[in-house]
Amino acid sequence: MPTLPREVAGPVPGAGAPHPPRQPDLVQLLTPEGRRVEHPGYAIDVSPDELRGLYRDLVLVRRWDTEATALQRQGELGLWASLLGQEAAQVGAGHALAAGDMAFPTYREHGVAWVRGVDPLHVMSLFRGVDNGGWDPVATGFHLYTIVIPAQTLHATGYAMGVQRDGAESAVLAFFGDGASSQGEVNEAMIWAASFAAPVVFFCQNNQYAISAPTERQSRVPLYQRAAGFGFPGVRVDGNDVLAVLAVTRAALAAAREGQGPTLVEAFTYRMGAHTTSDDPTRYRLADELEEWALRDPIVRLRLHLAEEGLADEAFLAGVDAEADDLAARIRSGTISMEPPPAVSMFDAVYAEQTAPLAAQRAEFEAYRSTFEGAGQE
Amino acid sequence: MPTLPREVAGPVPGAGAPHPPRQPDLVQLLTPEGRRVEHPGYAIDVSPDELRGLYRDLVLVRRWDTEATALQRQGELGLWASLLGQEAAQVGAGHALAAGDMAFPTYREHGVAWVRGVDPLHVMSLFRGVDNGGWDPVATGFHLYTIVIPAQTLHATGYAMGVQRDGAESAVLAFFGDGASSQGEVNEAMIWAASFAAPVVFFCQNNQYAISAPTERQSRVPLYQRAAGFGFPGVRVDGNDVLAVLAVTRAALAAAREGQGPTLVEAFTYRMGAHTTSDDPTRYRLADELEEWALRDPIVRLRLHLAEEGLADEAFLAGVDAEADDLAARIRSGTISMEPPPAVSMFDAVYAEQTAPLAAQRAEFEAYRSTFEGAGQE
Amino acid sequence: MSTETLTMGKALNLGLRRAMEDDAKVVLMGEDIGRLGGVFRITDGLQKDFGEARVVDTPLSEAGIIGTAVGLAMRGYRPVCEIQFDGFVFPAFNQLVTQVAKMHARTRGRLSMPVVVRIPFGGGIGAVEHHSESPEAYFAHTPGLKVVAVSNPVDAYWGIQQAIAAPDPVIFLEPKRRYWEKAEVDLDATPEPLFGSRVVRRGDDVTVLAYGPMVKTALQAAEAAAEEGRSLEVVDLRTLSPLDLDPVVASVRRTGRCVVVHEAQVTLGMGAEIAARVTEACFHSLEAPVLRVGGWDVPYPPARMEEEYLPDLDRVLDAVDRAMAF
Amino acid sequence: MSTETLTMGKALNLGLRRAMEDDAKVVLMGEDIGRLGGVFRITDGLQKDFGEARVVDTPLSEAGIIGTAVGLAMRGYRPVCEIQFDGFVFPAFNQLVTQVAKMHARTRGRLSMPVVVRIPFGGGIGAVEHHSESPEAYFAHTPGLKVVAVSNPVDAYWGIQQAIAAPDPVIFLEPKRRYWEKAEVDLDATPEPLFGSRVVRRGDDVTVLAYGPMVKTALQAAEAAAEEGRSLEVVDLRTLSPLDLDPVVASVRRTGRCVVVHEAQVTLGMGAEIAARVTEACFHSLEAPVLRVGGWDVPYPPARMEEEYLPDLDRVLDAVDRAMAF
Ligand SMILES: Cc1ncc(C[n+]2csc(CCOP(=O)(O)OP(=O)(O)O)c2C)c(N)n1
Ligand SMILES: Cc1ncc(C[n+]2csc(CCOP(=O)(O)OP(=O)(O)O)c2C)c(N)n1
Ligand SMILES: [Mg+2]
Ligand SMILES: [Mg+2]
Repeated sequence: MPTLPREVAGPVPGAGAPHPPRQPDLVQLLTPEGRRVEHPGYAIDVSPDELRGLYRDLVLVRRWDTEATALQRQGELGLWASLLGQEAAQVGAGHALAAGDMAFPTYREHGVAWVRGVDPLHVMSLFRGVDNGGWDPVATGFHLYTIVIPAQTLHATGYAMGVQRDGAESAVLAFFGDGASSQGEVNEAMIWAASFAAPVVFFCQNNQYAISAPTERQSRVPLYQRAAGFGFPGVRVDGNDVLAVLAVTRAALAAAREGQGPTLVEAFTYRMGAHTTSDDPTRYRLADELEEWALRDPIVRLRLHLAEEGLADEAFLAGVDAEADDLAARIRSGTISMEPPPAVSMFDAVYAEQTAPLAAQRAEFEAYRSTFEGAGQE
Repeated sequence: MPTLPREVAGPVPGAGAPHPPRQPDLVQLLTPEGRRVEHPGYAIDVSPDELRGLYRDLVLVRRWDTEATALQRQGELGLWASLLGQEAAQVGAGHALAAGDMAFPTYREHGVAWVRGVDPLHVMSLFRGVDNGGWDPVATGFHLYTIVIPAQTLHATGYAMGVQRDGAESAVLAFFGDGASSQGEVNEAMIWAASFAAPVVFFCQNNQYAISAPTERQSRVPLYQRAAGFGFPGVRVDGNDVLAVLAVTRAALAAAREGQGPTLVEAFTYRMGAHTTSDDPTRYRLADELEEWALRDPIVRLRLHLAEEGLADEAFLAGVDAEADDLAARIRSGTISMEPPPAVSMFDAVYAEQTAPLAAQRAEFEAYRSTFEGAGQE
Repeated sequence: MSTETLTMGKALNLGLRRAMEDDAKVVLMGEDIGRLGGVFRITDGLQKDFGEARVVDTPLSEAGIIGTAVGLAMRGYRPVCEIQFDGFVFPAFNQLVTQVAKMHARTRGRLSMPVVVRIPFGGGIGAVEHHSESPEAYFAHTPGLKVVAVSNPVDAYWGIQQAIAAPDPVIFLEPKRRYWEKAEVDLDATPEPLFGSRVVRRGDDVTVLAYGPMVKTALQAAEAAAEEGRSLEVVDLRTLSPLDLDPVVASVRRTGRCVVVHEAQVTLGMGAEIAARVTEACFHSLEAPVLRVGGWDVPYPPARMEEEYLPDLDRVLDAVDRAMAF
Repeated sequence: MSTETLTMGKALNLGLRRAMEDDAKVVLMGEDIGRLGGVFRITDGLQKDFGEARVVDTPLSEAGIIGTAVGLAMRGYRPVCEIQFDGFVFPAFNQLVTQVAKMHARTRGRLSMPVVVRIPFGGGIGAVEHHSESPEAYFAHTPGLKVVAVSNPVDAYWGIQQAIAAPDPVIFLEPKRRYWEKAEVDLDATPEPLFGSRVVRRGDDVTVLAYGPMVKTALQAAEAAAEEGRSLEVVDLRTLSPLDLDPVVASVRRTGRCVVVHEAQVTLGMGAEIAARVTEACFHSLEAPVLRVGGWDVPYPPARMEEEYLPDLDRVLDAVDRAMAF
């Protein structure tokens, strides 16, 4: 593959700006300028194909996200929780998972969903208000989104206890946010995981905010340090560095599979967009901060790296962009035409074994509905 | 005061046994043999009177405890939660409190109640099933016992936030057990206290068991280390050493009053009795352990120290014992004669402002009861 | 007389402001209520004016909000807690049911718990899961709590002040889909008592009971029924615990028919209790059983199905027809 | 036929044992259930025989017990959780109401939640605060949960096995004060279906409904009433969600009178729902409103007052008298 001239990577906003201060406890393998650096604890060997694959995923999920935000503005979605800025944390974590592993997302892990092979339309359906997520959690190894913060972390721990009982060589990845760290349940999840040495990795995307609350409201010390208090390792990784996230998460999952118990991974990142489309972040944060973080963009840094190493030519980059446009178009048309199931279906999956009173209520509902159908035909 | 011959302290079970291994991270000021040792972080200067006062409290609360257990066996109490073995942790913590401070106990802090000036009969009434604790939480600076584990730790944190708003120079002491450490709420309490630098000290009596569950089920690392994960100091103190507990808790409360935020004090101790009178510990623990801990008895060690230092003569010790017998007699007679309030009172304190439906139900109750009174007179 | 046209959201905001001015011990607590002003902006501007000590942006933990409120109340404060959405009150359920509700009784009156828990409740706004729940019956089944559900800006403005001034814990339910509805509010009027129901439309044929978001629906149904010559009396219950059924009983004794409407699932919803009590009190006057119109006994469905779940004008009229035909 | 005389506690123990033998995926979880055998010894000996992986002594955390049970169920296990006492279920309420109850619906049937939550419930044992609660209505108001309350060793033995085998989450309420009561249990019989009510005594004058601990009380009342020439029909509801009211309706259509008895606070207790439904179904047969005998609407009182709080034979008879006199 020919070495590419630097310009191909496109104009990089703020590429010449000073390097954001390195935090001593932050694992980084790719600097914001796209330079590969080594970390004593986390080696990683990625092939050019893999690197390009990661880049493709980052671009595609961002494109999906942009399209979803647009669709929400146009009234086609009720809400959208943007992953903007967190693509590397999610794509990196997603790629760390093995086939038999199970992931428990919050409501923002579209990037992980993508890597797990979930059809984006099955995520869109949730935000359109058609269902609560259309994918199969078992088939995809990716649980439905959980909106009650952070109930899924206990599910993940229990699932991991099941994996232990099965003697399976799998691990579980539990996602949560910096805000979620204050809830009792996630602390209980960590306590249980430590107590039973359950093969679960806690993956905290510290995007600096819980809606309007900065992370300091939740913790005065870096969140990864929480783990030590529960007796297991915690590590802070640059969440905008897809390689570092992949390496750190992979290592943690491997340790879990080997019976070493849980790890807490804090992916230090930033929510570049609003909390959701309902939110107005100008009320609580300054533009400076946003600009500073824009310099650490996860996609730019990988593109720079690919360019530097001569691993991606213009055709490749254009191809990815075209693919992204196709994806966006598919998402758009698929979303717009999406209709909810018949209303009567709400009675059908409440129980695995239907009850007599609910069956009666269902019949009542149908009878009632039918009076309108008659009226409509008049 | 004359120096006493060693024998006065009475036969000490296992006084000649090897010193239990010192834990490097355990703050101790008085060895199990009653020898005063120094600790770089915690100096303490106690007058002979204070020392004798502490001894008296230890003996009296143990005597109360013994009497209560006997009363339960005789059917006069529904239940008793014994503090046997934990006297020093409780008396030490109680003495660390200043007048304006507030304490939030669990259900086993009879020793703290005693030091706070709560009438033992007001504790007995709870275990007799006459009320839920008869003392005034505000007047005593000692909240009622909380049975739902560990709800009171959040109350303590909120109370401390109130102290902060008042600009008062007070602090709050929140008790909980090793088992309680696994509940979400106590972790939330620590997170809140850290976030607001609230003047609250978390006092965990690690008595090695939560009913039958050993502490290792809750945590694989010493509990005091939990605090570091939340960003504040934790310290493990010998819970059978009343001086060390006093010194450590006093220092933590002082720091809280000075605006330095919370501290976690882990009082490392042992529950010498059953969990409660309903429990049968022979099902889950070995006699060896009990014997080992008997060598670290909190009363014996202070008595040895007093003897060694010539601070207590036979008259004093006999006086304390006599006082203990009087206390026990008072508790016994007071308990046995304790009757519940009239049943209709259950309708009266549900609300500060009575509601019409409940007033009507109260009337219904009285009318219904009166039909029996008539019947009784026939 | 100073009268303003206010949305319910603004009425609540003003009511909170006035309560904070009246009593320096009033402290607001909740997620995002300070700088952001709350996700519904109910607390907009209050942190700016009263400071961070009185309008507290809390950590993300509902048990923490309610549990620390207990301690603040013990210290003499009057905490007003916001739960961001109805579906997120359950992490705090333990504190509410075992602590807040029982504190006055267990201390035999020595401590009181003037804690208000504001909860935007109910559906109809096209939200995602857990944002449209109606948890009132859980609270009304719990002795020691009082439960209020306002339906209009006037009650919102006064009710929140009264709830804060009340010495007992009040679960204060705000019908989120009515936040933007307007009414004239006389800011100097003498308010009606908090814990009472009120006949909001006179009628003779059927008594229709509602509260919170469904009051408007019931009134619309009454309007529609009137066009067909049927006269509905509508009662806004306003308070769910204690239930003030005297006006209801008087009404049903006259109409002989009663329909209760709420969004919550019908089984063991408020309608169950009301039916049981009204039937006992009006047994010989009833021409038909008390009929209930509520959410179906299923988890709240996805947004695009919620219209089929929520009681609406037609379902109320259908129940009225059934009551008349019984 | 192998018949044994068993206490309810032992019947539950044997039922659990049999369920564990039948299905290797059954895992018991709870505080102190292993080495100690549970505070009521219901799981006595099971850890010894099935090992620590199948009888799990958990950390002290109810949310953890239920939350991890969800994950275990997703992985194909059938967790049977013990909540040590009724009053300690509330820390797990969020997991139960927002997760366990909704999982099947929210995944449109892709996941099922065969989770059993055993709760010793109710009063009458002279316990301290929070050890005598009757939280069934909270659960019965929650779509997606099933709620069972057994009253005798036979139902306990079979019921626990049926609940474990059921594909839906079951809150399994065990009347703790009846743990020591004995009955003959035929270990090879064909059990009655789990989710059904049953007439346990025939009568003509008043239909008395009860479940769990109150079935015995209702039967005693029927016995006493018979001596005075009054004939009570007693129905053991057995299942509270779904409610099986067909036998009740048939009975009430015949007797014209109905009394519901439970320990839980009367307001919004099961009696409310039953009264509403029975009234609707039997409107023209009722000679008196459905009357409710329940706990008073106060926090469960201290042990030495509980007799005055709990429904007893006299209060049941009093309600029967009132129903007859209406
Ligand atoms: C139990 C609960 N309380 C409140 C909310 C409302 N809420 C939704 S997202 C959010 C902030 C979450 O912050 P964080 O955990 O940092 O995740 P992020 O949104 O930043 O990804 C809040 C308060 C909720 N979903 N669940
Ligand atoms: C929420 C809750 N769950 C369960 C219980 C039952 N229970 C009472 S004491 C206890 C063990 C407590 O252990 P620990 O916290 O170590 O305190 P200790 O009894 O040893 O003093 C348990 C499980 C309870 N009281 N509250
Ligand atoms: Mg965040
Ligand atoms: Mg303990």
